[in-house]
Amino acid sequence: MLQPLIYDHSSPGRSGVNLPDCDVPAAPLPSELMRDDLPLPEVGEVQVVRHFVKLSKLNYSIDQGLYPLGSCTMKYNPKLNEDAARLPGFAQLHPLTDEDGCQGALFLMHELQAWLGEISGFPAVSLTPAAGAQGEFAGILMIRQYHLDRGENQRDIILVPDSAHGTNPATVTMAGMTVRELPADAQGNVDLGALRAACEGDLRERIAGMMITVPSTLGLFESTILEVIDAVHEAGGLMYMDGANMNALMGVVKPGELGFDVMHYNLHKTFSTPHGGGGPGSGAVGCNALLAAYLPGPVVGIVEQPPTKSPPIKNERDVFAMSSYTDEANSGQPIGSSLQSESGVDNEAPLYGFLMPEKSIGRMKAFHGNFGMHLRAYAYIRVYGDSGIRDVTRYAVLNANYLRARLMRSYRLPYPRYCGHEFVLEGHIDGVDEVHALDISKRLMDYGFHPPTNYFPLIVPEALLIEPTETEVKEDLDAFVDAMERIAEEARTEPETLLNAPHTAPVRRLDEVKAARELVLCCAPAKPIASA
Amino acid sequence: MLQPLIYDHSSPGRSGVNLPDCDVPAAPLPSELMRDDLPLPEVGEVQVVRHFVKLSKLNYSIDQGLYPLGSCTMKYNPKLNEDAARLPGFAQLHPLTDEDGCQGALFLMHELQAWLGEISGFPAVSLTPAAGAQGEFAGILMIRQYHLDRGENQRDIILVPDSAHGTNPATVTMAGMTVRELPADAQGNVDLGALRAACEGDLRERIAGMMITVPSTLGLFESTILEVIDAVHEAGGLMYMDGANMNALMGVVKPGELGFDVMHYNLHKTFSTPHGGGGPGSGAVGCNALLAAYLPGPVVGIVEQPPTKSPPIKNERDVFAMSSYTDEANSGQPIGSSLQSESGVDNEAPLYGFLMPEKSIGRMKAFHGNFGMHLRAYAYIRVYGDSGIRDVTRYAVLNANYLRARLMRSYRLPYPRYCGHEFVLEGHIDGVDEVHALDISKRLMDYGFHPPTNYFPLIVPEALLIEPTETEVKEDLDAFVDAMERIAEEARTEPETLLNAPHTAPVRRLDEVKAARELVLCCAPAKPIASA
Amino acid sequence: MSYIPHTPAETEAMLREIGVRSTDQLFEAVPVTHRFPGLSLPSPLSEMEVAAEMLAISEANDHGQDYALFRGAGAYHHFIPSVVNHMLLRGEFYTAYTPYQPEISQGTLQATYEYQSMMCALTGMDAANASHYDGATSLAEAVTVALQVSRGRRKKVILSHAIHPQYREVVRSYHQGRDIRIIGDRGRGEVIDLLEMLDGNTAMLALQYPNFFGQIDDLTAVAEEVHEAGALLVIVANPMALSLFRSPGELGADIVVGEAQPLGVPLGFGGPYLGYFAIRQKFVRRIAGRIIGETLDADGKRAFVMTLRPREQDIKRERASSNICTNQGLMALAASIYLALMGKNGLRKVGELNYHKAHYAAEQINQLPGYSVDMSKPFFNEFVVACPRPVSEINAALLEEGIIGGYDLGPHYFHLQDHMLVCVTEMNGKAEIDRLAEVMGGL
Amino acid sequence: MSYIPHTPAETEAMLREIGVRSTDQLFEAVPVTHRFPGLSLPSPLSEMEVAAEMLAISEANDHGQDYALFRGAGAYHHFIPSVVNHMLLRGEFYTAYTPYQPEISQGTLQATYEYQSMMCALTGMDAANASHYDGATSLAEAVTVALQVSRGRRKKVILSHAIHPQYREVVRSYHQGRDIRIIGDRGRGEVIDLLEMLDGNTAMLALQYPNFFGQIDDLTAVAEEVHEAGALLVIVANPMALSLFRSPGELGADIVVGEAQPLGVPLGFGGPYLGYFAIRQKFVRRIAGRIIGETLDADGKRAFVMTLRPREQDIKRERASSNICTNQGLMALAASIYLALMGKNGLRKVGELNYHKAHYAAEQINQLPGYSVDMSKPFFNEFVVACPRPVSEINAALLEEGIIGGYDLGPHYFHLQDHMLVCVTEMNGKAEIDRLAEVMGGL
Ligand SMILES: Cc1ncc(COP(=O)(O)O)c(C=O)c1O
Ligand SMILES: Cc1ncc(COP(=O)(O)O)c(C=O)c1O
Repeated sequence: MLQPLIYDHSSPGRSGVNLPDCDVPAAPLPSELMRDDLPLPEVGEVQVVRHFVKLSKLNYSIDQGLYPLGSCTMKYNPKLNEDAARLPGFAQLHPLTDEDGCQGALFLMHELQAWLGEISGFPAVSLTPAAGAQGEFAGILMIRQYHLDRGENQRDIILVPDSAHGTNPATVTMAGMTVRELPADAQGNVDLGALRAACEGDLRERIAGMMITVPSTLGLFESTILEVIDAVHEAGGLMYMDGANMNALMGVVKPGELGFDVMHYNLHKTFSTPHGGGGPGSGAVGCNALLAAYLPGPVVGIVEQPPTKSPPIKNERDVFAMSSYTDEANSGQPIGSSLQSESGVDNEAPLYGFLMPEKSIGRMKAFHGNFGMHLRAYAYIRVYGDSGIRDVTRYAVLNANYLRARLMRSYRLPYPRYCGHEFVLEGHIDGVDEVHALDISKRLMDYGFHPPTNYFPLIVPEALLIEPTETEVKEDLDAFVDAMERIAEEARTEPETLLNAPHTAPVRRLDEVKAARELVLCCAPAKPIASA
Repeated sequence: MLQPLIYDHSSPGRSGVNLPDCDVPAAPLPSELMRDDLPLPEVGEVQVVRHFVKLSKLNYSIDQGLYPLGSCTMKYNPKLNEDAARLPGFAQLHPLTDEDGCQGALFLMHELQAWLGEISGFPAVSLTPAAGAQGEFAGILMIRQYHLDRGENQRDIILVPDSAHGTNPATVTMAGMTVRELPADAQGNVDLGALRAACEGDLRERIAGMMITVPSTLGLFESTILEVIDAVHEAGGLMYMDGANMNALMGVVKPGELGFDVMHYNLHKTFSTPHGGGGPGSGAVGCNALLAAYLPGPVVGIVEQPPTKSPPIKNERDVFAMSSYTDEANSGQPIGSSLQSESGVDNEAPLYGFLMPEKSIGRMKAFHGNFGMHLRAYAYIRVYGDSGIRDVTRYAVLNANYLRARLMRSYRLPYPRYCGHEFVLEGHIDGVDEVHALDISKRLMDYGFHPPTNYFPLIVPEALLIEPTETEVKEDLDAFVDAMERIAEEARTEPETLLNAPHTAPVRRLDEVKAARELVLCCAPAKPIASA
Repeated sequence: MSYIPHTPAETEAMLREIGVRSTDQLFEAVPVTHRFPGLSLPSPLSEMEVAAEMLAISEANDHGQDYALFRGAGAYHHFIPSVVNHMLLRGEFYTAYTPYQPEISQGTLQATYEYQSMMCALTGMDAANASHYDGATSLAEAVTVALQVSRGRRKKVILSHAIHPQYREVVRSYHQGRDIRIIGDRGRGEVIDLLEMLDGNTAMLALQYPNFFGQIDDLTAVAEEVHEAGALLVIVANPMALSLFRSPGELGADIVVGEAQPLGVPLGFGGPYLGYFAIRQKFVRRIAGRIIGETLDADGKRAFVMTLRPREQDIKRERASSNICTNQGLMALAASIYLALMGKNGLRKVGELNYHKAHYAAEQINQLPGYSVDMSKPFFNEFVVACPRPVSEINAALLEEGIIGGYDLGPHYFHLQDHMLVCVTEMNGKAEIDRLAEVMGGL
Repeated sequence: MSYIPHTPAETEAMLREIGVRSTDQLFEAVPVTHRFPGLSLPSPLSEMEVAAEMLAISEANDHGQDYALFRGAGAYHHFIPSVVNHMLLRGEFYTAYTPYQPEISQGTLQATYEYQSMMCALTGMDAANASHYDGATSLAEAVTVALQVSRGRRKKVILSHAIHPQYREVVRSYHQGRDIRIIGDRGRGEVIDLLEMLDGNTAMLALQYPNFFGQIDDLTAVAEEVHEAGALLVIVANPMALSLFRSPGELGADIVVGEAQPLGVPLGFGGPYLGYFAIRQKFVRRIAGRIIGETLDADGKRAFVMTLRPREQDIKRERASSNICTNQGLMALAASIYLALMGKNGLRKVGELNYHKAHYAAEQINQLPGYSVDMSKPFFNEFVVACPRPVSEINAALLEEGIIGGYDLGPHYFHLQDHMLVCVTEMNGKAEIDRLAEVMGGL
């Protein structure tokens, strides 16, 4: 059944909420400035509830099943975190509250900075970027500014593997720099020869750095990663790591220790904050001492040590020494009720404050990042703790390899190696050329599964990028394998079933050309009278 | 697809929750008292979430559409009330908190008592009964005790119309009394002749009272209600009103003013508390001065007047004068923040406490009723207030009469009168004897509606009892009429479609005989080893 | 108009269809003398005002988020995993009615069936119903079953004084209209004394497990003696304690009832709670209230349905043994989710935390001068403390320190003046317990 | 293991299937020198401990449930109807990914399409995208569009100083790698001064509406002048103010951006918020970020899909104008629900409450000796107060009384030392406002 638009439920005079009467004298409204029409719908509360409940039922979601969308890390979103985010002390906290009045929030951000730093081997972290792409942007701007400050204005090239996510090259352009693509070799690694050629050739002086995803978007650990890093450093460039795939690294290797200079995290992937049907995300950036002063701001630091503590640790307000994060006495200690005392803050706690790194590339957004995601990531790390964080990676990689081992029997596996947290298959059945990865994906819907990522990375034909995550149980993985095997069989025996799939989803395949040609982006009743 | 049982997701060693380590020394466990097996399932958190999310999708609910279940008042359940119920000050309040520590809750109950009393014209209200049936039980026990106290031990008969809900006669039996059924007349009223015969005949001295639903379970206001009440009073009996249909009375007539002696309310019908898939409910009881002292306890009263108020109102601890509720200065005033001061309670507020009515029939359950429902009902009444409560009834009755007026064209309406908040149709299509009310009901599911109540009241053949409630919008009522008309048409043209309906529900019709014969009430893995 | 969606134009159109000029006309059957009375209620408030008022009222209570709670006595402060509430908040569950139409209620039906199954697992019984109002009414309904099993020939019901005082009150309220005798609980009778009272007129004997004082009585031989007398053994059990201790089924109980609030239902000032009721196979058709059974649909697919309906009031009317209709469905769902999450291992762990913490607390308090803890029997998460001064004074002092102390037994038990029933659960950290002892000791 | 469901037996079976003995083997490609480092993090905690810790941390903040808030400056404390959160809590919405697979994402797609429609309604524009990170980045993206519209030929961007200071900072951060000039906001230039700066090199001029000081500038003739110079007019608008005031579309804006947090998104310490972006039809193909369009499915049924995909980074890669990928989807849903509930009448009513209350507060404060309110222009729900002493002192005194006072303008505007930006919304009752004035006056 067609779900009506919210405007279809509108009837003049209805409203979905009662508002209080005005308890102060009315002030005259400036009539010349007032608008005449406000073409919003008029709908009752009950109808609004039903409208959105019914819409919700048209969605697939993690809460109902496996969501093996490669590169997206669709892991379970803990309900605990949702509750925490709705506590009035977080939800009703104004971003411009004076420092004294938001010590809880600042403490939390300070801890999270330290923990993310510890997980990645970076001494400095800024939580401000709103998503992965913004983290990338910040990181590349930092690299740019670093070279500028050293007078190396000519360094404008960022090397990017051809398997990279689209945000990588787009980021480079946004930063006013130039992309140079690098091919992959037969094992899915960056082609070392091509890299060296770039780093040692004419462009050597123009190399600003390289962006690389680890494990790569093929789900593979670059086995030559140290060589890659050396080559770029050698040329005077800096290394940016796209941390979208951090779910394959935690407790396994620290990018900072490998030699990376800067990276971003996707809290909405690795650290379980919900994807929300398209966001919000959170793209914290971590970096080494070379770049710490360039981080986007503000970051949280200790601006005053507790009077009782001796010897006093250096005041972060004076010297922006982010590396002091990881060795602070307070870091990583359960805070229990120590923050909660009559005055709101314990006398023994340090005073936290926002700081702007010395040579900061500036603010990436208003206020200080998607705090609602920070607190969820905090709760998530708190649950796993030192002994558990590595398990996340271990089981994510186990699940992926299990699927890989089982599915390589029915689908072509272009890179037959152990994979990280995800792997890519070719969505192609030999001898059935009309069936594409897209058809397999659509058919999976009929079996009750969300499809894998399609057609990414671009370098694998008919790519199906599969990432189960660690929160999936073996039974469900087995059921997914069964479905994939049956679909491979169907492709041979009844390809039309795939070509016309899905058959049981709320809608059939869509006419995307029509959408782009006709561009109906706003429903008619919402149009202001003039333009309608 | 078959939804597995929670035990089907079980795997040895899994658990859906992490628990803290023990922070005290372990005490030795008395091994001879310990159990060996605990056959509960072992399931991970993610799976539990998915299991219940998927189960939820098999349900129809108010949040997705019209639920015209007669006698059940399936109105919208405000989300506001759900939030209020989850406030820590309510959800984490121990029922045996000392009086001083629960003044907020007591205040709320005290107000609600007063408001329910005001709506029904009764000076005294007890909130303790857990549901309508328990309210009935309390009311009948009160009547019984009243007669006993007057030495009229022989009064053991309760008159009950044959249209009554099953709980009414069952209640009488539970109270150790005897049911005498009364027929309805052609207009759906109690047959006055039969009533008078009962009250004036041999049994006169045995008449303890009468239970009657107003409007009746046919949705009709007894036009002779005053005569009915007189006749019973005349015989020395008391009048009990089943208040399940209060949604047709609020602001229209007060049962207490009509002459009823005692009634129950269904907070889960009239006052919007959610039905929860079968409960919880709340069945407050209201009564007049004659019976106030017999109310089930505890009730909330003022046990100490504020020192600043003069002249001091009589202390409710001393004299159980419930009638003081409605004329208290504090009653019905917005409390704003007056209760919220440093000490938790304003100095000017009276002290509330639990009281046991003097001759109380006793406790109906542990503690003091389904407080979670009280607070929702409080919030509900607060939203409508003095000027709005009558609108609830007006629009409930408008909606019912609108459906009645439209549907009487395609279905037989046995009582062609204005109805109250609901009305009964015969679910029978002339000339198509094989189609029954049940078939029409099942077919409605295919049209996306919950069916009306079937086969109740018993006195109408093939009864379809339809109650839309006031929260339904005209478009949806019209869509329901369309569906009913199409079904009437289908009954004539393609009766099998109805006989085999539903076709689109999660399951087809069930084998109820098999269920009752084989009695599988517990799944095998849950059976203790001995009995398995 | 709050939750009423009608616009004036729609109302107009509907009135026209009905053929009346105003809704007033629809009420003509109501005696005109009493029609449309005034209502003295407060004025309507907007949503934001009501929300603020509810918050203010709620904060005028001393609750478990602000206070350390050491009070149980029938209502227990346990941890509830966040998943429980998230699932309960799905409108599909809480805005549905009783599953009379099984085809579109399989969610509620299956969840309730699973609840029944898990309550069987906990109690060691064969069948459980879909719920009663609470533990007290569940016991009262058990009395009815016992009386019926004897076909009304046995008229004596023996209750232990160590059953929750309010439960015993409710049993008396429920059966005041019946010609039976309820005995056993006026004195201080031990289990052995109660067994003495058994005779051919005894329909049942009821014990609480752990008893109201938190203790685990030795019930090994009880069932045999009760059955020998031809009576039923009813056990009122705290289901949380059943995570550790032998199941009533193993002990030979015929009916097990109790309050399942500890299984995922918040304190909520006493309700809604969850009365559970479990029984032996041979008595299953006597069970009151709703029961869900497994069956097949027309396609042969497994499905669930309310069964044994002919026992219920809507069909049997005055011959029904109980009038129960609406029960505590959503709370049964809560328990179902809670038990699914905790599972075999989790529940046992919670039980152990309760046990160890309560024993630690008992020891700390027992060492305080003037106080003594009754350690005469094993106990679970509650114990009785004899205090050197009135419980109310001690509790007042504790409250000052942010602690809600134990329950005063004096008003219920003449011999227990200045005795406090202290409850310790997994929610009480060691620091809290130490503070409790410190404040008590410092008085 | 927290959210990992594997049992040892399953892990074993899976390892066998893969053909390895332990998961360690799967990491052989990682340089052995750096493999498996130690992690110095706190120990794991159970759910109940984490919940308690989160509560403790949250309560170490001065928040709007405990304090009266008179602070805005880009983040507004508005009433959010309870329905909004109940819908957001549906896992179908918040645990879904970006709707790349439209057949099983129609819920998100349609809700976002409705959001776009309602933002068009509010702004008077033809198209809106599915969101940007926040108001500031939305403005930064508008600059990119304006530069592109001029095909890179115009290199000047004029910003009013009365645009939120942080928004201007973000525009500068975003465009630091580009060869453009951002001017206009260093001084105290009025709109008229900014118009003076227009020339053939100007890509755009941006104004805030109401401006950062809460005032409504007269923009009647602005669009014409901007367009005459061949530049675009970008308006940063508070969507709540658009409930009352002429839409930017009516005023001739080419792009309207801003922060839609006031529409149903909680304060949340600054994020996640909701950058909205609306534009004229003729520029629609230049819009960055996701956009939902209407189309038909294979059965001819209306359905929704992400459209204009070829603009996006995943297809256009280095030639994309923005790298945005994940946006603020769930917040757009919140705004969609909020606007659906408020509707035409409700939103206007909220706007009026804000207006009247702010004006009442302004009058009360203006009467206080030593204080004066800038009433030189009409204002919405914020106004500037010149204070007789440092704002920090006043705020400290207010905090003692449970009030979070206005925002200190001094650090951002040299000429506004001892000036406070006060915000009043429907959340501030008269008593609160009176108390604010009283405390301020009593200093
Ligand atoms: C490898 C990779 N890099 C970057 C991103 C961009 O992250 P975001 O969507 O948070 O901006 C993604 C997101 O899908 C990704 O998969
Ligand atoms: C007329 C009538 N009376 C009594 C009841 C019993 O109420 P409850 O289910 O709350 O016990 C009902 C419930 O459906 C009813 O419709």
